[in-house]
Amino acid sequence: MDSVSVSLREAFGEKLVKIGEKNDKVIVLDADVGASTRSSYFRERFPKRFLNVGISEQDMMGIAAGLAIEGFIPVATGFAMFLLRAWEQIRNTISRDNLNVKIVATHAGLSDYADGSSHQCLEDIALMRILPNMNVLVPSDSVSVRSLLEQIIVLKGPCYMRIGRDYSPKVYTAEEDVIFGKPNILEEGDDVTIVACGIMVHFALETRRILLEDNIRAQVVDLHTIKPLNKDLLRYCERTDKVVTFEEHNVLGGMGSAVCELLSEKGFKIKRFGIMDIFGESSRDYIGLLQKFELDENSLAKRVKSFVEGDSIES
Amino acid sequence: MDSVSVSLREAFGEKLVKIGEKNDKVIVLDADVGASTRSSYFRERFPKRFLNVGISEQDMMGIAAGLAIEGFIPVATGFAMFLLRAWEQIRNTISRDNLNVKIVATHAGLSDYADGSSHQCLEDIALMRILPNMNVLVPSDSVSVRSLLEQIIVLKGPCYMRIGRDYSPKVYTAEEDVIFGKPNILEEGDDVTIVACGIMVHFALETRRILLEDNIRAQVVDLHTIKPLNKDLLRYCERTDKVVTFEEHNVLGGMGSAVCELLSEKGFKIKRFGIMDIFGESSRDYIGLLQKFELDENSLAKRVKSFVEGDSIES
Amino acid sequence: MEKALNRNQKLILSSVSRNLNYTASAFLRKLSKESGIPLSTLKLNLKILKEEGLVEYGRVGEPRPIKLTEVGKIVLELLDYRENVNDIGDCEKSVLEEDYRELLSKIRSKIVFEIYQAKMGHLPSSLSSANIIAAIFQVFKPNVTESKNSFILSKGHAAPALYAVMAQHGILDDYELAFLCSPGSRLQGHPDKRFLQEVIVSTGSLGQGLSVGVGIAIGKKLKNVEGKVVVLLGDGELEEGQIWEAAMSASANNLDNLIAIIDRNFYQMNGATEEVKMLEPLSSKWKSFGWDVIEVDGRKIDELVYILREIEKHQKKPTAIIAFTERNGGIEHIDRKAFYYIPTYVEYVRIWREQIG
Amino acid sequence: MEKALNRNQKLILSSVSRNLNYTASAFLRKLSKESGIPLSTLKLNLKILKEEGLVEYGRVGEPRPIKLTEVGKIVLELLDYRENVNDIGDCEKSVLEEDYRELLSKIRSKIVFEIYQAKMGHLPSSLSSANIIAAIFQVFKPNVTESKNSFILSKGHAAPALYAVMAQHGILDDYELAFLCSPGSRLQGHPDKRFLQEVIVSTGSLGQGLSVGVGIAIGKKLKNVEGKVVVLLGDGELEEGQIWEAAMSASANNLDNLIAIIDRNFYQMNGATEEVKMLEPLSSKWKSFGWDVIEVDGRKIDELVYILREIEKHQKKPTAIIAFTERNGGIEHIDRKAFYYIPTYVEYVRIWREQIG
Ligand SMILES: Cc1ncc(C[n+]2csc(CCOP(=O)(O)OP(=O)(O)O)c2C)c(N)n1
Ligand SMILES: Cc1ncc(C[n+]2csc(CCOP(=O)(O)OP(=O)(O)O)c2C)c(N)n1
Ligand SMILES: [Mg+2]
Ligand SMILES: [Mg+2]
Repeated sequence: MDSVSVSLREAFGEKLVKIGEKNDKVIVLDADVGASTRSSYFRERFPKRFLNVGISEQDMMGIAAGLAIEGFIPVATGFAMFLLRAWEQIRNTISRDNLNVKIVATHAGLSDYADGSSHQCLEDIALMRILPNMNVLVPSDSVSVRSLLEQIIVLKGPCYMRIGRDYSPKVYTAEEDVIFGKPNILEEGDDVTIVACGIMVHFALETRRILLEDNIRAQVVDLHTIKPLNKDLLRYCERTDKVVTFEEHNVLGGMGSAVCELLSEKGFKIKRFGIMDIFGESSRDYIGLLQKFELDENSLAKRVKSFVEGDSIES
Repeated sequence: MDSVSVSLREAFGEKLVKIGEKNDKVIVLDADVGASTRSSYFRERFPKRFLNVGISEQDMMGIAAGLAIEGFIPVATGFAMFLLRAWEQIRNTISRDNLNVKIVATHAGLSDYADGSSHQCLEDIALMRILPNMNVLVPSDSVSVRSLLEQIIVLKGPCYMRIGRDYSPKVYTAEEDVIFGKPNILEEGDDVTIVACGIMVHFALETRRILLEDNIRAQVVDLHTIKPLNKDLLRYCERTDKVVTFEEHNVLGGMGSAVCELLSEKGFKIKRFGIMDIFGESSRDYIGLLQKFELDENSLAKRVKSFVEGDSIES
Repeated sequence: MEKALNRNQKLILSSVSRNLNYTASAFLRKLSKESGIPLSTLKLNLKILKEEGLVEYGRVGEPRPIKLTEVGKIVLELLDYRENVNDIGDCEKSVLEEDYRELLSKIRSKIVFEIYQAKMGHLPSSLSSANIIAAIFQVFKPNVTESKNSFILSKGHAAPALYAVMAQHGILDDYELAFLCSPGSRLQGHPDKRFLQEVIVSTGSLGQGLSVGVGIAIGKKLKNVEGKVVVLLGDGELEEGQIWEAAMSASANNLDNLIAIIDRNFYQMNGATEEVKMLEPLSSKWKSFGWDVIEVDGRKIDELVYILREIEKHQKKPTAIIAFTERNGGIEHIDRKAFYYIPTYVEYVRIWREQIG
Repeated sequence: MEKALNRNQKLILSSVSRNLNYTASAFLRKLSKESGIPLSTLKLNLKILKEEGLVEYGRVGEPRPIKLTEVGKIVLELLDYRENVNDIGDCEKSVLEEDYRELLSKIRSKIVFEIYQAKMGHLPSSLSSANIIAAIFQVFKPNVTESKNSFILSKGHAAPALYAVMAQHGILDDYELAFLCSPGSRLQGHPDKRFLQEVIVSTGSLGQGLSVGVGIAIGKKLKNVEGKVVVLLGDGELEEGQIWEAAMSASANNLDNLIAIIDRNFYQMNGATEEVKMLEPLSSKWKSFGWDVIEVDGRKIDELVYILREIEKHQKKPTAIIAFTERNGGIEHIDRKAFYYIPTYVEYVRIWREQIG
C-alpha cells in the first residue's frame, strides 16, 4: 500500500496529452507555470492548442470562458493558490454562466513545501465548493488523477480539480475503480468512519492500520468528489458511531465542513482533522511538514483514538 | 420589534464620521462606490483622510495594507461582491501579515435586490471566515452596525464586517448590548435554537412568534461575530434538542456551516436555512426576493416546524 | 416572463384601449365574436395580461370595467409605434443610410421607458452607450444564432441600453421592456445569460468582458471562422487591472478580430475619471499595449457606423475605439456628472415627447 | 532558528575546526579552560549546534571525535570572511566608493551558498536581482527600525538575494543563510514577515508589492515624513493587472516618493517575456501611466547606486527604473533562460571560487 506511484502532476501532464490526442476540442491554458504543473507536456505535443497567457490568472479565466462559449473545452491550469486570484472571475463568469471550463490546480495543500505560506493553498476546496454549478474533485493518487481527469473532460459544466505536486502513495490500481461522484469505501470497519480526500486517503489507510493495533476498526472512505456531494455518504457513515475527516486544507470550510453539513441533520459525532486555521511555512521536505501539522499517520492515529475513546483533549 | 430603524449603510456612514472625529488614524478607502456605501459622508467631512482609489479593488487592498504598515487604521469599503475580487490579496497580504485593516462590505446578501446575480453576494462569510487572523462580523441591525464598528476600530488585526444595503428592522435599542465576540440570546425557548446573523436575526424573531402559535418555543441567538466563534454557543445550543441556522448566504460554507463545525463533535441535529446553492436574481423589492428564496418569516416558520416535528421533507 | 407578448395578447391589449366600459366577460365575448378566436383562448390570455399587471378588471360579485393599467398603456404605445416602423427585424430597412436620428430617438425612449417603469437601473450610463450599441448592432448584428459576430457589454450596468437595442432588432419584444428587474424577467439588472441567451456572457462585475472577448476571438481563430468580437467598456472600467491583462493578451495573440470600444464620458460612479485615477493620455496607453487606436465622436452614430464598417474591412491589429460621449446621451436636463437618475413622471413624459414627439 | 549564532557558538565552531580528534566532552573541557567560559554554558551551546546540524559527535558508550558537518564548515567559512570585512554594519566602510565588485561577489556567493545548502530556491532570479537589491540597500538602508525608507521585494522568489544582502548589512547573521526553507527558519522560501520582521510585507504572490508600496508612500505623505519607498518588480510580474492599477494610483496621487525598479531580464518562468505577452514598448507603458522612466544597465551596481542617489535628490513623480539584467547575474555557465537551477557540489565550489577566489 505504501509504494509511491508516479507523481500527481506527472500523471496529470501525461494524461492531458492522451486526452488531447482523442479530443481536439481540448485547449490548455497556463499562467506561466506550465513546466511546474506539467501542462507543458501538452504544449510540446499540441503547441497550437496550448496558450501561456502569462502571469495573469484573471485574464486566463476570462479567456477560458470565451473559449468555452465558442464550444471548446478549455483546461485552465496553474498553482491552486494563484488560481484563486481569479475567484471572482470564476464566480461571476464561469460558474454563473455554467460554462464548460475545467480548472486543474496543482501544488495544493502543503505539497509546495519549499515555497512557504504564499504558495501553500489551504482554502481552495472551500472557495470552490460554495459556487453553484461547480464540480469539485480531489483525486487521492495518480490513478485517480487520470481517471477523474478523463471523466470531467466529457462532463458538461465547470469543474475544479485539486491535486498536490508530486507525493502520491498508491491507493488504487485500476482507473475504473474511481467514478466521478461516487465515494469509495476502501476499508470496512465499525468503530469509526474516516472520510478523506487527496493524499490524506493514503494517511487514512495508514491510520487505520495503526488503530487496528488498538483494536479500533476504522472504515475508510475516499471522498474524491466533494461536489456534487453524494448522499450515500450518509448511509456509509451510519455504520459507525463516530466520523472523522482528514484533509490537507484549513479545517474551516473545506471537505470536513461539507461532511458536517451533510450529516448535520442526523446527529452524528464528527471531528475534523486538517490545518488548524493557520498558514503554512517552508520546509525542506513534505512529510516533515505534514508531521509538523500533525497530519502524518502516527499523529492522526493518536488524535483519532482519543476522539473515539471519548476524551476530546483537543477541541 | 418590526419597526424599521435607520438603513444599515446610513448607520455605517454616519458612525464612520463619528469615529473619524475621535480617531485621526482612521483613513477610509473606497473603490468608486462611496456614494452607495455611504463612506462618502466621511469624504465630505475628512477629504484628506479619504481616498477613492478607483475601480481597482485589488489595488485598494494593497494600499490599505501599506497604510496599516505605516500605522494607520485603514477602513476599506465597497460592495461585498467586488471586494472579493481581492480575496487573494486579502489572504496573502492582509490576513497573512495580520495587518490592521478593517474591511466593511455593504450590499451583501440579496440586499442589492435590483442589480441581480452579479451583485448579490452569497459567499463572503465563507471566504472570509476561513482566513487565519481574520475577524468576521455580521451585525443584525443599524444599532449593531454602530456598536461593532466602534469596537473593531480599536481591535488590533484584520476585520471583515458584512452589512446589507438599507433594510434593517430594529433588533437592538442599546449599542452596549452588542459585544464583539459574544453571541446574544435574544429570546429563550426549549424546542429549537435558531442561530442567525444579519437581518435574518429579525426574521428569526418573527419566525419564533409564528412558531409560538404552534406551541413551538424557539430560542433565538444572534451570532453577529462569526469569527472568532465563541464556544459558549455550544452551551446555549445544548438547551434545545435541535438547532437551525438562518443566513442570507449560500447554505454551503457560511455561518450555518461554522455552527455545524462547532457543534459537530456533540451530535446535535442541525438544519441550515439560506440560499440553496444557487445565484440570486433581480427584483424590484427586497422582501419579495426573500420570499422567493423562502427566507421570509412565514416560509421559515413552516420549514423550521417541519424540521422540529421530524418529517424532513426537504433535504 | 420568459416569452414576449403573443399575437392574441397584443390583440387584447389594443382592443381594450378602444373598448371602454365593458366588464371583462362582456369584452371577451365581443372580441371573440369579432375576431373568431375561441373564448377560452382569449380568457387565458387575458388572465396572463392581468397577472403581469397590464390590464385590470373586477371580479365575480364585484364587477368593474376592464381597462389598461398605466404600464399597459405604455406597452401599447410602444407596440403601436413598432408597428409603424414595420415590425421586428425589418427596422433597418426603414432607416435611411445616413439618418439614424429617428432610430436613436426610439432607442433612447425605450431606455427611459424601462427605467421609468422599473424605478431602477442606470439611466445616464445607458444613454451614454445607446449610440454605440445601436451602431454595433447596425453593423454587426451580433449574438443571434445566425451571426458570426459577438458583442459583450462589459459595462453591464448599461443593460437597459442593450435591451432597448435588442428590442429594436426584434431579439426582445418591446413589451418586455416594461419588466426590467422584475423577478424572472429576461431583463435582469445586468445582462444575465441564465435569463437571456443572446447575452452570450453575463456581466455586471466590471473589467471582465475584454478577457472573455479575447477568449472568443482566439476561439474564432482556432476554428478558422470569420467574425468580429466587439467589447464595450466604460472609461472608469479601465481602472480594473484585468483590462490591461487582456489588452496585452490581445496584442500578444495578434487578435485582428477584436474591437474594444471605450465609452469615454469622463465620469465614473463617484467622480470624474481624471480626478479619481487620471486615465489620460488614454490613447497612448492603448498604443503602448500594442493596439491600434481610433478616436471618434461617440455622439454621432453615423460616424460610429462608418468607423466600424471601415474596421470590419481593414483591421490589422486589436483596435480600440475611444468614443467621446456624454452620460446624458444629449438629453440636456439630465446631469451628465450624475450616476443615478430616475425620472419622475413629468420628466418621463417630457423626454418621451422630446424623443418621439 | 529565530536567532543568529551567539558569540559562544561561533567560538565553539571555530575551535572545533582547529581541534581534531577530541571527543565532545574532552573538547569542551579544553575549551572551557582556555576561554574561561563555564563548562555548562559551552555544553548547552554545543548541543544547540548539534541540533542544527553544524557539528557531529558520538554519544555515551559510543564515542566519536567531534567535527564540523559539511554545513558547519561552510557556515564557518562564511563567518570567517565576514570577520575580514570588519563585521556587521561596518561593511560599507570597507567598500570603496566606486568599487562594489568585492561586495557583489560576496553577495552572489552567499546566494549560491543558500541555494546549494537548501537544494531549493530560485537561483537565476536571485542572481538577476542581486545588484539591484545591493544598490537599494547601499543607498537607502531600508526596513530597519532607524530607517525612513522602505523596500518591498515584490518578486518574492528572489528572497535568497534579499537575505544575502540583509546578511551583508548585518540584519541577518551569515550563519542563518544555511537554513533557507528550513522549518521555523527566518529564511522562508519567500519573504515572510511572520518569521522576519524586516521584511515589512510578505510577498511570494506576484503583482501585489506595488500596491502596498503605494499605500506606504501615501502613508508617509499623510504623516508628513521623508523617505522613499522602493519596490522591486520582475518583468514577467508586470503581466499582473494589479501592477497597472497601482501604477495609475501612484501617478494619480503624485507619489514623488515611490520608486519601482523593474528587473528587466527578458525572461519569466516559462519563456521569454516578449514571446509570452510582449511587454515592449515597456518604457512607453510606464510613461503613459504617468511615471518618469529611467533605463539603466542593471548589471552595473555603480550605475544603479548613482541613479538612485540622483532620484533621491531630484524625484518629481513616481519613477520607474528599467534595469537591464541577466538572470545568471553574470555567472556565464548558468543559463539565463532557465528558471530552475540548483548547483551541484562541483558547480557550487567552482562558483564560490570564482566569486571570492
Ligand atoms: C468590479 C466592480 N466594481 C464596482 C462596480 C460598481 N460600479 C458599477 S458602474 C460603476 C462606474 C462605472 O464607470 P464607467 O466605467 O465610467 O461607466 P459609465 O457609467 O460612465 O459609462 C461602478 C464603480 C462594479 N459593477 N463592478
Ligand atoms: C500570482 C503568482 N502567479 C504565479 C507565480 C509563480 N511564479 C513565480 S516566479 C514566476 C516568474 C516570474 O518572472 P519575472 O517576474 O520575470 O521574474 P524573474 O524571475 O525573471 O526575475 C512565476 C510565474 C507567483 N509566484 N505568483
Ligand atoms: Mg464613464
Ligand atoms: Mg524576468
